Amino acid sequence: MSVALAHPASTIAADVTQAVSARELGVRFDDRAVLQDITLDIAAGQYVALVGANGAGKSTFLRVLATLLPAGDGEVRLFGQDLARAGPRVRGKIGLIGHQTMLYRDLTVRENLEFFGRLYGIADPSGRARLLMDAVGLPHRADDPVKSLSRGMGQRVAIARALMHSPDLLLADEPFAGLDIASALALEELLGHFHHKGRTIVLVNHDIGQSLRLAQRVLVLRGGRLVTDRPTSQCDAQSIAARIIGP
Amino acid sequence: MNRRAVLQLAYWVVTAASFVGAALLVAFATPNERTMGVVQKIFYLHLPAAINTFLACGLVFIASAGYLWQRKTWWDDLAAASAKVAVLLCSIVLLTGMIWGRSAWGTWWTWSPRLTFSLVLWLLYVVYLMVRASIESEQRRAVVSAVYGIVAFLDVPLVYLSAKLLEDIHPSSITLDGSMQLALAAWFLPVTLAAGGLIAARYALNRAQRQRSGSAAPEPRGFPVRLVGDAI
Amino acid sequence: MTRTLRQIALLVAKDLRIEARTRQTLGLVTVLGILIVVVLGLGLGAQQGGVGHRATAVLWVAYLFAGVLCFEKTMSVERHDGALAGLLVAPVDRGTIYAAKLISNLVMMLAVALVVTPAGVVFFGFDLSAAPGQFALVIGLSMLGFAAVGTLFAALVSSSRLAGGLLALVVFPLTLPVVIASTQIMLGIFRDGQDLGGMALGVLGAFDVVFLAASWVMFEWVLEP
Amino acid sequence: MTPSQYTLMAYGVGVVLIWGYALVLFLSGRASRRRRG
Repeated sequence: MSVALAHPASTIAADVTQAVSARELGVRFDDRAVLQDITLDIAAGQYVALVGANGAGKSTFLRVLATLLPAGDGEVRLFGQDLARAGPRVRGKIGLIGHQTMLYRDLTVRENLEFFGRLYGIADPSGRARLLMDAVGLPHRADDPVKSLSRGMGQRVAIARALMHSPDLLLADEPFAGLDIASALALEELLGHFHHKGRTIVLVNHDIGQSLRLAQRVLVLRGGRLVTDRPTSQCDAQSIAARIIGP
Repeated sequence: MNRRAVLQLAYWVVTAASFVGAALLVAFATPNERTMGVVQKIFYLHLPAAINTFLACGLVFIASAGYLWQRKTWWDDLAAASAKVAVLLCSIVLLTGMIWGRSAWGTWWTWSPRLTFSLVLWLLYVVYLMVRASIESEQRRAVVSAVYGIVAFLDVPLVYLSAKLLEDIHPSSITLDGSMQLALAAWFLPVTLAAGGLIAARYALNRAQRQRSGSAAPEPRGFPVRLVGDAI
Repeated sequence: MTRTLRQIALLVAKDLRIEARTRQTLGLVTVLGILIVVVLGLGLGAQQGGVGHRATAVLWVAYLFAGVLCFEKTMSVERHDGALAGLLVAPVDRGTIYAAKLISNLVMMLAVALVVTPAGVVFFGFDLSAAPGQFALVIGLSMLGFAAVGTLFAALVSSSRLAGGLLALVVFPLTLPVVIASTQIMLGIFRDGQDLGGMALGVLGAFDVVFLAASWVMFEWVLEP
Repeated sequence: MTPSQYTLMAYGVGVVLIWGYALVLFLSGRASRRRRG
């Protein structure tokens, strides 16, 4: 499977500034603190896994990074740009995948990819769409409506969509949920390729073993606080699980 | 009886006293209007109720804008309280208007601009309450109600203008002499005090119920993006 | 500025292509419109004739219900599989999304009107030829105001169990000034043969301006993913 | 009904609605305090 995830013309080495830097980031829902003073830095090119129990604030944190949710207090910078001020401008550098494919089910795979390509204003959307359909292994389904695809294929098209504008940061919120083994492996491989191109990945995941295997660094959130931030080489599933449940 | 309860009691006693005073004043010390006769005396309740309805609708607007701006739940509770009292007062305006029309022109309903305006205003805020009742998730209900509260208030002048397009078959602008204006002022006080007191009481109840249920919006579990209004 | 226009065109094209692809909504809504005209026609005794001007109110009821269902559909398209989040992460500002949705809704309402209006003319013997230009102007202005409010609330009120019900419950009272003003104008033109009333047109124009501005601003705040 | 009866009816409606609602709020206030108290 020839893989050409990077936009041919873009530079491989993303600029050296931090991909993500948060300072005392906090988010409240109706006077209840969902995220509390999160301070961390993710260098460009790192593969980071974010784990934690349900309601620990994983998805909220990811949605703040995706500029879908304004940060309550504190500050968040992507590639040096403060989200509070430069939110829309920095969106061009973000790719997002989640549980759902975020595609238009009545449109075909090609129409979806080309629509998002044009929306991001990239050069030659149809060419890049063809390229990515090959990359995710679905050239034969190009003109079928997305609703006719299986869940696994849908996730692959979602990855293709997220990469149309060759983002520098890929945010993935439990993309493996509900996937069959074959599709999960294909997805792992795609994420790996993306990372090899020097891009940054923040993966929110339930499966601790898988997270430790895939990522270089693991963050544990509990009750909205960052309780662990360690390279995956220095920890094992049991210790991380203990951190998740907490004292 | 702690200090707050005493203050509350005093407030309501004063309100009741001013009610009685105003009623006596209108019943015995205010002359009947020459052309309309005794039924015109409904005006002394009708107008203050209308003005307070408008103030309550304005409060819903302010609280709604406040919620959208700060996303603090007490704004939402204030908006809900004001809306309930606005509907109550508007019901008084509507009913007294209809009773007046029944006595003066023999029919319970005419599509005159004033009555139509009160009816549409009443509908606007009754629907506000129904929207609140039909949304379970607290945070979603607050956002939808806030937007509705703002749009409804912006609608009020437009409703007034469009109602004026209806032909007014009973133009009746009456001039009030000295003692009539006194009666009007006399009734303005109790109605306003009652409106304020009811809003405060309803607000306190809303706060209490929110604390007891304590169900702050749960953190949205996981992406996918569950869209606006998922829990309606 | 041209980037925004390009994005609006892109979003509207996407909405209309999805609608063309599924087709059932427009068909359903149009048949509903005709059904309303027929039922009210029979109810109001249109067969005795001489009630041509009443068709305006009947057409209004058909447009409103058709409109609400269109708003519901164009927004539910975004809700499937979280498509709106894909949109919100893209460098597109929310005002552009609102404008595109508004135009898509107007186009769909117009499509319905093009079918339902002739039905009204035929069933009611409504003499539209008396002032077709003024009819189109008033209906156009009214639909714009109605769609402005409808598009805003369609984004807020998701298609859950109450479906169109809650949206209709919310939009109808708020747009009453439009209905009152436009029906009064229509009666003036088609029953009394007067010319277009300035005051009434003013109310329609004011409504459109106020609610396009208010919806545009609030859409920005409330369209959380 | 005579005009003065209508006038009394109008004032009756006003007083009943305002003071009725005040009573309702007072009672439910007390009930919730007792539940919480």
